Amino acid sequence: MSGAAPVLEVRDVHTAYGLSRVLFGVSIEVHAGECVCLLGRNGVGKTTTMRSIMGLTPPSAGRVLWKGSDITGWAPYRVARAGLGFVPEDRRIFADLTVWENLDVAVRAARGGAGGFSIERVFDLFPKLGELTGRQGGFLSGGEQQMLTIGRTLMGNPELLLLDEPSEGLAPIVVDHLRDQIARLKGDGLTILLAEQNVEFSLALADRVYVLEKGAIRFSGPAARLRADEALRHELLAL
Amino acid sequence: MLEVRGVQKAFDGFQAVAGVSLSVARGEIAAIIGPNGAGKTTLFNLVTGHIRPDAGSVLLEGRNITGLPPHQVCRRGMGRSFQRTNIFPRLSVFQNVQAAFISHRGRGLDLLSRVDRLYRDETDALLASLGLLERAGEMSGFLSHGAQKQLELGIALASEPKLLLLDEPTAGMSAAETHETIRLISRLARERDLTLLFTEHDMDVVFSIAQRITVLHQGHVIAEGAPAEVRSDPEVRRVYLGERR
Amino acid sequence: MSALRRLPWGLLGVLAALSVPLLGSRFYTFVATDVAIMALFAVSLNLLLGYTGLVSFGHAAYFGVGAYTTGLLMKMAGVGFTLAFPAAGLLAGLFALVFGFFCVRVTKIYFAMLTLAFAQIVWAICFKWNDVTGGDQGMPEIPYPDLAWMERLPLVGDLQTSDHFYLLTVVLVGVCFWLLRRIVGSPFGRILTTIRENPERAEFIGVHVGRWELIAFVLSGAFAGLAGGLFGIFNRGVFADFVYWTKSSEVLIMAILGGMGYFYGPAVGALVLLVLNQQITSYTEYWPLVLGSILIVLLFAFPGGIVGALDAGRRRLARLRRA
Amino acid sequence: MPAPSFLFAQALSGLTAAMFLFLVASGLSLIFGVLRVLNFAHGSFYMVGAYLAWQIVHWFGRDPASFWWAAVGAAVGVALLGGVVERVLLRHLYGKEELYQLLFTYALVLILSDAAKVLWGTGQLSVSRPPGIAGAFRFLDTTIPYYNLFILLLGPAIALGFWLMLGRTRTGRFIRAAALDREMLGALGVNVSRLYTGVFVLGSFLAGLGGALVTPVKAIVPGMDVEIIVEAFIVVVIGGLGSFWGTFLGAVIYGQVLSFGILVFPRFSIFSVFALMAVVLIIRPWGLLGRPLKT
Repeated sequence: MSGAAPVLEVRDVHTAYGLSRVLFGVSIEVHAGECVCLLGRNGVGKTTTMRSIMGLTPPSAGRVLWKGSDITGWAPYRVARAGLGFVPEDRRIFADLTVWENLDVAVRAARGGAGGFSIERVFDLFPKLGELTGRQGGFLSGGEQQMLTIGRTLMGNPELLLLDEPSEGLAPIVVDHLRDQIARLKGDGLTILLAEQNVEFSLALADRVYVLEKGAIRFSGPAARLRADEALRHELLAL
Repeated sequence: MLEVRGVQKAFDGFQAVAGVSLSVARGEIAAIIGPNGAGKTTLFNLVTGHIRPDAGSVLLEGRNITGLPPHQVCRRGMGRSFQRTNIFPRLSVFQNVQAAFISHRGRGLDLLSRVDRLYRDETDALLASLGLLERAGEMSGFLSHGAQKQLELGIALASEPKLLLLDEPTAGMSAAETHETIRLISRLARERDLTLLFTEHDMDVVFSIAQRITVLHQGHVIAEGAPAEVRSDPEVRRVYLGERR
Repeated sequence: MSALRRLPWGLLGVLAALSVPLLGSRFYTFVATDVAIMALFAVSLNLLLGYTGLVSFGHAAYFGVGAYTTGLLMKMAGVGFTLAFPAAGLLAGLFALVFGFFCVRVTKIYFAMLTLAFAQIVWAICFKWNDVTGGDQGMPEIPYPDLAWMERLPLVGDLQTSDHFYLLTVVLVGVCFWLLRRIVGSPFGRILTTIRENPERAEFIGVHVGRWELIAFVLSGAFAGLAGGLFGIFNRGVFADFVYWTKSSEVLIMAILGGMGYFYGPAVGALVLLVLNQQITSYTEYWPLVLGSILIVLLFAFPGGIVGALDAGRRRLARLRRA
Repeated sequence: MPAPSFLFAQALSGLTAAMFLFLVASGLSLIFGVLRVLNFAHGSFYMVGAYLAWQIVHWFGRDPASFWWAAVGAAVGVALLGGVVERVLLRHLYGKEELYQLLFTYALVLILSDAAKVLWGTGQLSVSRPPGIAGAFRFLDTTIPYYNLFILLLGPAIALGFWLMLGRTRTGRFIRAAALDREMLGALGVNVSRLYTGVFVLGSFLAGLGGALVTPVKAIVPGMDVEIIVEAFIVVVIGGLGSFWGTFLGAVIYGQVLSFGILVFPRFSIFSVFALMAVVLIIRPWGLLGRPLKT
C-alpha cells in the first residue's frame, strides 16, 4: 500500500469470551478509501475481530488504533462517535421500531468521511426501504433487514464501515443488489472492512484480503492475487 | 427413525422455517447444511420440542412427537447437543454425565440413596470413550471449548438416545480438535448403533461423514441427496458455496 | 489436612451445641436456641437458593405457617408437641405446594416477585384474621412441650425448662440437617443442581424442570415450617411479623452472608448475623439499616459469603504451601 | 343487590387507587423493560416521595400553594436519589448475576425504610388536601372530592404523555431501542449508560410523584413502601412486566377487583386480587399484555 499511515490499525489483538479464547494475535491495517476483506469460515474469529475493534468485546491483549489514537477498551458508543460504524452479522434490527425509527435512532451529526447521510440518501441507496418507512423492523424480509441495518449504520456518518457477513442468508439476487450498493458506497470514498465467507462476493469488492483461520491471520495480500490464483484460493478456503 | 413433515415456524412475521420435510432412516448419518440464518437451528428446536411449530408434524419412530416438551422428547429417545456449548458449568465433568444417567434411568426422584457412587461405572466408561476420564473430577466450566463440546456429547449419550441431533458439533474448534471430534462421533455412532442428524458449517466435516445431506436456504429445502450429488448441485454451489460458474 | 476433613463435624457440632446449657448462662442458651432454629430456616431456604438456583423473597411465609400451626394446635387445641411439630412441616409444605404451583411456572424475576407477593398475602391474613391468629396482637403464651421426662436424665436433669427445650431443639434441628444433607446428596439433589446450572440443558436430559422445582419448593417450605414451629415455642408466642417481608429478607441475607454455595454456609450466616444482631441492637434500634448495609458490602466485596471467603483463603494457603 | 350509587362510588374509589398504582408500577415496569433490573426499592422511592412531600408542606405550611410545590419537589428529590443510586452503585452490578441486582435493591428497601424512621419517626403523618381543590361535589348520589377527580384525570394524562413520549420523541425511541438491544444501540453511538441513568431517574420520579400525590388521601406510615411494591408486583404480573399499556390495564383491574372484592370478602379483599393473579398466571404466565421473556 501507499506510504500513508493506515486509518485503522489492529495490533496483535487477543480476545476471549469468558474462558474460551477466540483470537490469538490478529493484526490488520486499513487505509483510507480501501475496502479490506476478512475471509474465513464460520467460527474463525471474523465477528470477534469486528467486535474487538468496536469495543463490544474488548481485547484481552493488543491495541486498536484509529487514526493514530488508541481506542482500545473504549465504550462502543465512543468508538462509534469517533467514526466507526458497525453492521452486525445478525442484523439486530430493533424489531418493534419502524423502519424510519430504526434509522432515526442512529442519526448523528455529519462529520468527514462519506458524510452527509440522511434518511433520504439511505432511501436513495435502498429504494425498497423508502416504501416501507412505517413497517416494523421485525416484519421485514431478510434482505430488507440487511439493507436497513446498513442504512441505519450509515445514518451515523461513519468514516469506516465494518460490515459483518452482509451476504449471509440472502437470496442470490439480493446479494447482487447488495454488492452493487456496497460498491457504490466504496466509490463514494467510504472506507470498508468486510467480513465474509462468500468468496465471490468479497473478491468482487475487496482491494486487499486477510484470510483468518482459528483466530489468527493465515494469509494477507491483494485481492487480485486470490482472484487470479484458484489453487491458492482452494488451499486457503478449501472449497 | 425421524420424519419431519411440512414443518413451519415464523417469528414476528419472519418465516424462519417455511415448510421443511425430511426423513432420516435408522442408522443413517445425515447432515443439514445451509448458510447462517437458513433456519437450521430453528429446525432443530422444532424437532426437539424447544419451540412449537406453526404447522407440520414431527414423528420419531412413527410416533407423533409434535409439540411435546423437550424433557419428554428426550425420554422418547432423542439426544441433542447444542450449538453454543451447553453444559452444567459448576458441576464436575463426572457429575455432568452422571446427572444425565440419573435422569434417564428414572432415579431423579430418589431422595434417599447417596448419589456419589451411583452409575459410577457407566459414567466412567462413557467418559473414557470420550477421552475425558482423567479430567472427571475437574469443574466442567474450566475445560477448554473443545473438551466442553465433547462433554456435551457425553451428556447427550448418557440419555442413551436412538437418534442424536448435533448442532454444529465442531463450531469454534481448532483443526486438530475438529478432526478428533469427527472421528469420535463416527466411532460412537458405529459402536452405539446411533442414528445421527447434524448441522455443520465445516464442509470437510460434512462431506467426510454424512451419508445424506439436506441443504436449507431461507427456510426451504433446496437440495437433498448423497454428498456427491449435493456437492455438484448448481443451485447449492450458487447459494451456499458462494461460487458461480 | 485430610485428617481434619475426616472428622465427623456434624456430630461434633451437635455435641458442642448440646453442651451450651452446661455453661450455666441463660443468655447463652437463649442465643443458641435462636441460632439453631434460624440456622435450620436458612439451610432450608438454601435448598432453593443454593441448590436449585431459585431466589425466594417470601420464605417467611412457610416459617410463619409452621409457627402458627404449632401455636394453634398446642395452645388452642391442646395437641401435644409430638403431633404439633410435624404438623407444622406438613401444613407449611402444603402452602408451599399451592403457592409453588404458581411460582415455578414463571422465570427468575417473576419468581422473586411472586414469592414476595404470596408471602405478603399470608402476612395480611395473619395480621387481620383476629379470630384465629390473634391479628396484630399475635398469639402469646404458647406452652412449652411436656419435657418432664428430661428431668430424669442424668447430667441435664437439673436444668430449666428453657434449657430442656433447647436440647430438644438441637436434636430436632440436627435430625433435620441430617435429612436435608441426605436430600442434597441424593440423586434428586444432583438433578436440582443441574437445574441451577442450566435449566434448558436439564430439560434435555429428560428432567421436567417445573416438577423438580416444585418438589424442592415444597421440601424447602416444609423444613422452614418445622423451624417456625420451634421458633413459636421458643419465642413464647407467634406474631404476624414472623411472616413479614423483613423475616424473609433476614433469612435470605443469612444464607448469602454465610455462603449459599455450601451446605452449612447459611447456618454460619445465621450464627454470625444473630450474634451481630445481639450486639448491634444494644446500641441502636435500626437493625434493618445495618442489615441492608451489610448486604451491600457483601454484594460488592464478598459475593461468596463468609464460608466462600474462608474457602478461597484456605485454597490460597494450600497453593502457597505447595509452591 | 347494592344500590347503583354505591357501586359507582366503589368503582370510582377503585379507579383512584388504580391511578396511584399506575404511577408506581409504570416506573417499575419501565426500569425493568430497559435496564432488566427488577427494582424492589421502587416502593421505597414512593414512600420517600410521600415523606418528602410532607416535609416540604411542613416547611412552607403557611403558603396555600405549598402542596403543589411539595409534590413537584418530592418527585424531583426522589428522582435525584434514584440518579445517585444508579450512578454510584447499581451500574456496577449490570453485568453480574440477576440475583445480585435483586439483592442490591432489596438492601435499599431495608436501608430506606429505616432511614425514613430515623428522619420522620414511626407515627402516622398526614397532609391535608390542597386548598384550591379541597372540596367535593355530588354526582349520581355520590360525594366525590375534587382531589380524587384531579387524580382520576391526572392518571390518564400521565399515561398519555408517557405514551407519546415513548412513541413520538427521540428519547422515547432510544428508550424503546435500548429495551430491545442495548448493545446494538451503543454501537450506533448512543451513550446507553447515560440513557440508563435517565430511565432510572424517570422511573424514580414517577414513584416519588405517586408517593407525594397520595399523601392527601392516605396516611404516611412506615410499611407503605412494602405495601405498594407488593401491589405493584401484582399489577405488573397481571398486566405484563415491561408492557406499558399492560401496566395501565393491570392497575385498573387491580383497583376494581380490590374495590369490589370487599363486597365478597369483607375483610380479605386481597383474596380476590390473589385469585385474579392466579388465573392470569395459569392462562398467561407473562401477563395479559406482556410477552414471554426471551431465553
